[in-house]
Amino acid sequence: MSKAMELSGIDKSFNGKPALTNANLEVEWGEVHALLGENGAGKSTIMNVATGVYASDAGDVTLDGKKLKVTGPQMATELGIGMVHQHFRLVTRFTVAENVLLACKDQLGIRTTHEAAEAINAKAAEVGFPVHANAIVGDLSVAEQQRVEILKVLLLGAKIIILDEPTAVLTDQESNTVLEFVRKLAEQGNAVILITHKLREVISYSHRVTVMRGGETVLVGADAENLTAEELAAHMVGEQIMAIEPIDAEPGDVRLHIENLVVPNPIGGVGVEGVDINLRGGEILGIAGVGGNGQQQLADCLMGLADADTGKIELNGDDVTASSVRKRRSDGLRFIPADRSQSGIVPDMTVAENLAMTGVPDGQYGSLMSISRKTMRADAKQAIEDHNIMGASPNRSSRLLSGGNAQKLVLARELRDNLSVLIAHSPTRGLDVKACKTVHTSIKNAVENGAACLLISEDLEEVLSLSTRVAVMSKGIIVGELPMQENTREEVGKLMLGHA
Amino acid sequence: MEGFLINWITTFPNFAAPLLLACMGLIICERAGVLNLGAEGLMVVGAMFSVMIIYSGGGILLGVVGGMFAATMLSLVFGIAVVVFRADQVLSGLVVVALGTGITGIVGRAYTHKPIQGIEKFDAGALGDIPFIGRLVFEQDPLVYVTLFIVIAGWYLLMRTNWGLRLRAVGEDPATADISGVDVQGMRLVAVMISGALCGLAGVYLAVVSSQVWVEHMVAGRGWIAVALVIFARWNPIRAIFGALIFGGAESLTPRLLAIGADVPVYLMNMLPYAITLLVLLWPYIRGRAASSAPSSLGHEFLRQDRH
Amino acid sequence: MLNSVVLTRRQKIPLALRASTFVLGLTVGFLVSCVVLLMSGVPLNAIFSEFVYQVFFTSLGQSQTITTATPLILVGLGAAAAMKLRFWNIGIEGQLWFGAMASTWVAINDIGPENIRLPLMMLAAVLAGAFWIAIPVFFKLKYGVNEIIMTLLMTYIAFQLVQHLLFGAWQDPSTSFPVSAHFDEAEKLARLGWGNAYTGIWIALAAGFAMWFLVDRTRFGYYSNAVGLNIVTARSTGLPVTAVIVISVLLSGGLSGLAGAVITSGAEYRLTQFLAHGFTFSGIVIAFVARFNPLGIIVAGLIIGGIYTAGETLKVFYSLSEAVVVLIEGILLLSLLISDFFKTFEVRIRNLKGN
Amino acid sequence: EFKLDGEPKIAFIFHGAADNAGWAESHNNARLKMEEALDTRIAYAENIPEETTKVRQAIDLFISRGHNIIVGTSFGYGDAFLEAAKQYPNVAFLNAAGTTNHDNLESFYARTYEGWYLAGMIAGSVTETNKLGMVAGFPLSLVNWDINGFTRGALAVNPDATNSAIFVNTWYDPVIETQTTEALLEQGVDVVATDNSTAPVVTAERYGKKSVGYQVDMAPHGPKGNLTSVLFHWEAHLIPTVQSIIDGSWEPNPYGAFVGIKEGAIGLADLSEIAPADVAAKVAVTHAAIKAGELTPFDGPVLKQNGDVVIEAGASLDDGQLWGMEYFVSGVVGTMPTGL
Ligand SMILES: Nc1ncnc2c1ncn2[C@@H]1O[C@H](COP(=O)(O)OP(=O)(O)OP(=O)(O)O)[C@@H](O)[C@H]1O
Ligand SMILES: Nc1ncnc2c1ncn2[C@@H]1O[C@H](COP(=O)(O)OP(=O)(O)OP(=O)(O)O)[C@@H](O)[C@H]1O
Ligand SMILES: [Mg+2]
Ligand SMILES: [Mg+2]
Repeated sequence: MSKAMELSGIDKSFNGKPALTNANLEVEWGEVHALLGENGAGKSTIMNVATGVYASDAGDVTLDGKKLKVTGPQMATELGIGMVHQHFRLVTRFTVAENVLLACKDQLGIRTTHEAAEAINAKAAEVGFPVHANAIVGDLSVAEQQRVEILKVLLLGAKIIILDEPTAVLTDQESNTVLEFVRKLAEQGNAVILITHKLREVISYSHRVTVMRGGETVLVGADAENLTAEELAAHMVGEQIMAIEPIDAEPGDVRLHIENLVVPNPIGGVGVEGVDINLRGGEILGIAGVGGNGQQQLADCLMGLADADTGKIELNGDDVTASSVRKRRSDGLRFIPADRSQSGIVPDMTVAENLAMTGVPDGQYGSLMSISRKTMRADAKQAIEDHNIMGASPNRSSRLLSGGNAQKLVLARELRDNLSVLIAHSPTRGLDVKACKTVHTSIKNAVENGAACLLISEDLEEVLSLSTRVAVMSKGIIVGELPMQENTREEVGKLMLGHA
Repeated sequence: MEGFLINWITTFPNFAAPLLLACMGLIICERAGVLNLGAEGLMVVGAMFSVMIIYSGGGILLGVVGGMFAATMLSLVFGIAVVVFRADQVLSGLVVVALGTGITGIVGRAYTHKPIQGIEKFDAGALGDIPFIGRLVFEQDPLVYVTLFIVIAGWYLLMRTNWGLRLRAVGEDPATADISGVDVQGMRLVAVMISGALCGLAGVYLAVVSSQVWVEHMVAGRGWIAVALVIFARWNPIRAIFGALIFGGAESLTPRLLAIGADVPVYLMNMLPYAITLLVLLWPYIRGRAASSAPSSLGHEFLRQDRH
Repeated sequence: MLNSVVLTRRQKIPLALRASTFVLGLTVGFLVSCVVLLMSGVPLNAIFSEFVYQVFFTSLGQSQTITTATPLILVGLGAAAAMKLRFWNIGIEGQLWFGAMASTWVAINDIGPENIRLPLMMLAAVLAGAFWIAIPVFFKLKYGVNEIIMTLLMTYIAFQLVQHLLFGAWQDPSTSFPVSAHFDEAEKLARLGWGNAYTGIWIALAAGFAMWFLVDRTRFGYYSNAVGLNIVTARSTGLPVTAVIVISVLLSGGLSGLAGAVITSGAEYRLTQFLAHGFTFSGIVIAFVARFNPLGIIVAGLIIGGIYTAGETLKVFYSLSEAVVVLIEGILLLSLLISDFFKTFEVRIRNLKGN
Repeated sequence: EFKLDGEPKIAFIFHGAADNAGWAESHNNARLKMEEALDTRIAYAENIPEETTKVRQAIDLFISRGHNIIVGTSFGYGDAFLEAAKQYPNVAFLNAAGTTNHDNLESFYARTYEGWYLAGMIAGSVTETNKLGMVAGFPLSLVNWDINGFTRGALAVNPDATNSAIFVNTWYDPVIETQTTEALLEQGVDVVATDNSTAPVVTAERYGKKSVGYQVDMAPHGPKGNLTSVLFHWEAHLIPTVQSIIDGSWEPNPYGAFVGIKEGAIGLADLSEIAPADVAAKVAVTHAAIKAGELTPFDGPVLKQNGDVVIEAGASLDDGQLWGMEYFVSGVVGTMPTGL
């Protein structure tokens, strides 16, 4: 086997913060090469360098023995490198055929949507993926969209095929189909790079593995056969993860009661289609499920950011279905949003101002015609200490915080005072292991002190390790609810599979 | 009454053409994701420079082309500001209006009120005598037919060709277009320049066809109406034709009503074009269709390294 | 070519960089403006003697600058109040017209006792300006209607409404010209006894300081900061987002309306046909130059007022076109917008050749 | 008793551009003639809008550089001129179309309707459809009397003539003016008069129709169809007035100066060849009669559009009635906008 692609000594930093340091990778023709690593390890970044999306600061790219500068995605395509991005690169308002036509430019003799449709159908038949060429991409399911992406890459004649977390949003069954197909591609002589952080996939589907941690490649091109899951995990994480102790609290009285809740999705697609939930103090109800199945609408509606069509929300026995965010918050409802820089903090305000956001309306920082920045700063100082928010000082812009520390800031603000119910939506998305641990511990402590928590997460691992009960959400409804037991993992898997 | 109606309807295209031209340019620009509020400034420049050239003896054709060229150059300034330097698109659009007004005010001083040889309506002879539609269809000035051609060709280009597909992709999802090998910034610059040329032509129309003279302030808000028409048309050139005709009809109504001696409150009538545009503009919003048909990345700058 | 330029968004923008790009933007803007002036036939020494000396260093020039700046500061504050919340008020002239109409209505109908007539006129103007922007803000919040177009079209409607009144109900009975009747003495803002400068400047300064207090020292200011910078977070933390937007935007209309009353009662002493002309763009330029800082707006208003005065001087003595002032404003704004690029991005040229 | 301070130094302030083929140009022509007659350079400022702040600035700037005879050209300057006149008692102020007067401020205007009456006689004689049309700016008395004068001139020679008057409500928009002219032509109008810009003359020419210009000789804009233009000769008023200011004999009229054919301030441009010789002769006779004070265009009976009598036979409208002319006389087609 000969080398298809070699990346050596790649450095890349964003805004002064290194995302890749001296990263190396080599892939051979005919292999499935797994690229493994925690969130934020730099997997996507190194591949984006290889495909010319990002310009590297240092390092070389060698293709088939030739040193090259890949200056842009188009050049990568011409060189036979194709990538299925973690976040699909499809114009959702276009049809499948239009998307393929767009990607093909005038190559391959595809000049009209009609020709594109024919090419898609031919290719689809060849690889055994059914795809509707004339469907609008936005109307397709995630799995279907991914098939379109893969077909696109194949149609473009890619020989080096990069798949960035292709299975993250798929059910196990769908994942298996894709992974089988990936193997087939390698057997045909292509080089396939499979990015994932699922150990199972690495062990059963890939030939060699490269592991990344904190922007470095800590294990390069090791034989997959000789590695155990434990070894891989150790490389990935670098230190032993201490499993979270189970919650030690007796369920108290009902804090959150949701009845037949229906919330529309304003941009079309799945909303909440009728959900009933009963949540007690001292409980964490984990809502597992593939993203885009109404979780966002559920969280928004609970917080009062989206209106319900029908249904009822009771908070500590009071009907708050029509209440404002402010009212709900003063009744003890708190929120960790999924996208912290979008909806958790105001990046251009200072740390102190961000920490004060929920307190100001209550008059904690002065009357209507005044604002006491001094009190704000003093409180912030305390919060920074209490929650160990690194790199923060009261007057510093919150934009300068790293993801994990920004999340600690959100926690510091939300967990304060009379917390009764916490809605935590993907609270550890994009955080490293240590930060995850901190966040999980904070949530756990709050619950042990009597709060109730609704944990909405796509990360099954997180749901399973933290929750006292697990529900699975699919197509806008709760398809099943389970207590935490030995076999919960399999049961949840089945539920997700049956309905996704 | 019948004569009045026919006379009135016959003038619709004449009022609609400049709006339609500008609107078409703006649709192409916005479909590529760039919000161009500079139409008013681009139109003034087109109008003034065409008159300058024709008055100086350059001939009509050169005047038309020169007016379009001058507006294109101004739009290039806008394009460089928003595409290369990522300047705020709203403010940059207002700058274009200021630059256009300023430049034409200074350069155009020497050409104010100087009559020029303009473009006349066709005399279709017998065809023009066909009842009702004769004059409306056959006796317009050549630029009206050119406008119609441009709009239909523009629609075809935008909706039916690969170039149009790429341009729309740039406006919908620039990151995806980029990955697909479309030169996002280049495409946006081209779109901005097309809008410059067409808005310029709209100004040329006002100067060379409608009034055959250059006077400061003669565009009189028509550029802004074109901006509003884009929303009414929901970024679709064919719908823009209807929007422009509605507005053209409203604008040409007042002088005609007065000409037959009708007793109408003039200043309230003068409000009509703007009020109608406003109502017509509210419609797609109230029906909830405006937001869903706007190009998804309209007004957003694109930088490859940003996370999208 | 463009492929070799790599842009990175700066995470941290040091104060020095912020300041230097701003100064650079202003300097380049002024230099280009000088070139424009030279090209339109103003001799170099006149640019200095008329532009700088005459305007800022003679008593006549200073008083003229202050007179011109009075309404400009108010519209600058008005523009900033809305723009800060990402609400594009391109209809400042329309609201100014409404303020002018309301103050005129109070004056010519002698509403209220004379000793509070002026405050009543100002109040009416603020309310009227706020009313005229309340319509677009309602449609924006309820249906998402584009406020840029709506405020702009409403300016044309306001203008026609003024003409309708001036040629009808409000026409000065003593002449048949389209102006309202003269205001009474109690309805005029007093002169300062320095050129034509009038007490309107105190109103403008007071508005500036009040606004500074509001955004810097009160809870409302804190809210409006948060809402302007990140509306989603503001909403999810329970801040009164809609109220903040509505109040700020109404304030924007109210200040623009107040500018209208200041002009009618301090400069024109009646409603005249074209008094609102050009204020929208000037207001936006001033707000942007001052980066929405109310105290900065006072300074920027004086600078733009100075440019207007200089433009007038050059117009009188060098036959320069009126358009030159608009052009200079445009050049300044463009130059500042482009200089922001160097503040926001780090520019690197990538070597494409060397391997 | 007005006394000029120091050497006379004159400045004009124009509302529009000095060469705008209209109002400002008519004053600029007078300025040039004055320069010749008085053998001095006369400064001017153009495009000063009708905003008190701006007008005051221009006045103050001129005075700060030693100018002491200031000539304004707009109704809208009136307030600023009055204010300045009070502030600078030793500066002489003159203002065209103004309505304010003071010890050292005299507004002046011309009896334009006299010229329009003559023009109406020509138009009324040559029309084949008996339909005249007029494009005007705003419904002001000094515009209305142009329309009414033109109509009465036409009726004097052609009792079947009508005049369709349209206000475009702008002094600027040639697009609207062109459209309006076209609308008039569609109604069968074959002589279009402009009280505004050149656009109606140009448009009439394009359609092979006849036209009457205003303010400056618009014949170049309608070489074939332009009959004549009503012209201002402001120098006829300004030169003697400024002379008297310099002499120290100036006594400004507290009601302003109102000059016409008699003073030579209003006239017609050379008639085009298409105006028949007999009509030219008739016009010359009427011109002489007006000059001699034997005839005014508004000698009674003057009827409003609806037939109401404004003044009985045997009397004529006085200046106060002229300045309050907010109606159309019979023969005008169109409605006086009420603004309501
Ligand atoms: N465009 C960007 N701007 C700024 N920082 C970035 C950008 N892209 C990546 N980073 C940073 O680079 C680091 C590596 O990110 P990368 O996306 O490569 O991680 P990953 O390994 O793909 O993680 P995940 O499993 O979450 O996809 C992170 O710290 C991230 O915040
Ligand atoms: N999309 C982005 N654009 C610009 N800067 C970003 C972006 N994402 C992250 N950053 C910046 O990159 C730096 C690293 O962020 P990142 O989220 O990767 O931190 P991290 O390594 O995950 O830290 P932590 O361990 O605290 O989670 C921070 O300064 C952050 O503000
Ligand atoms: Mg990734
Ligand atoms: Mg009064």
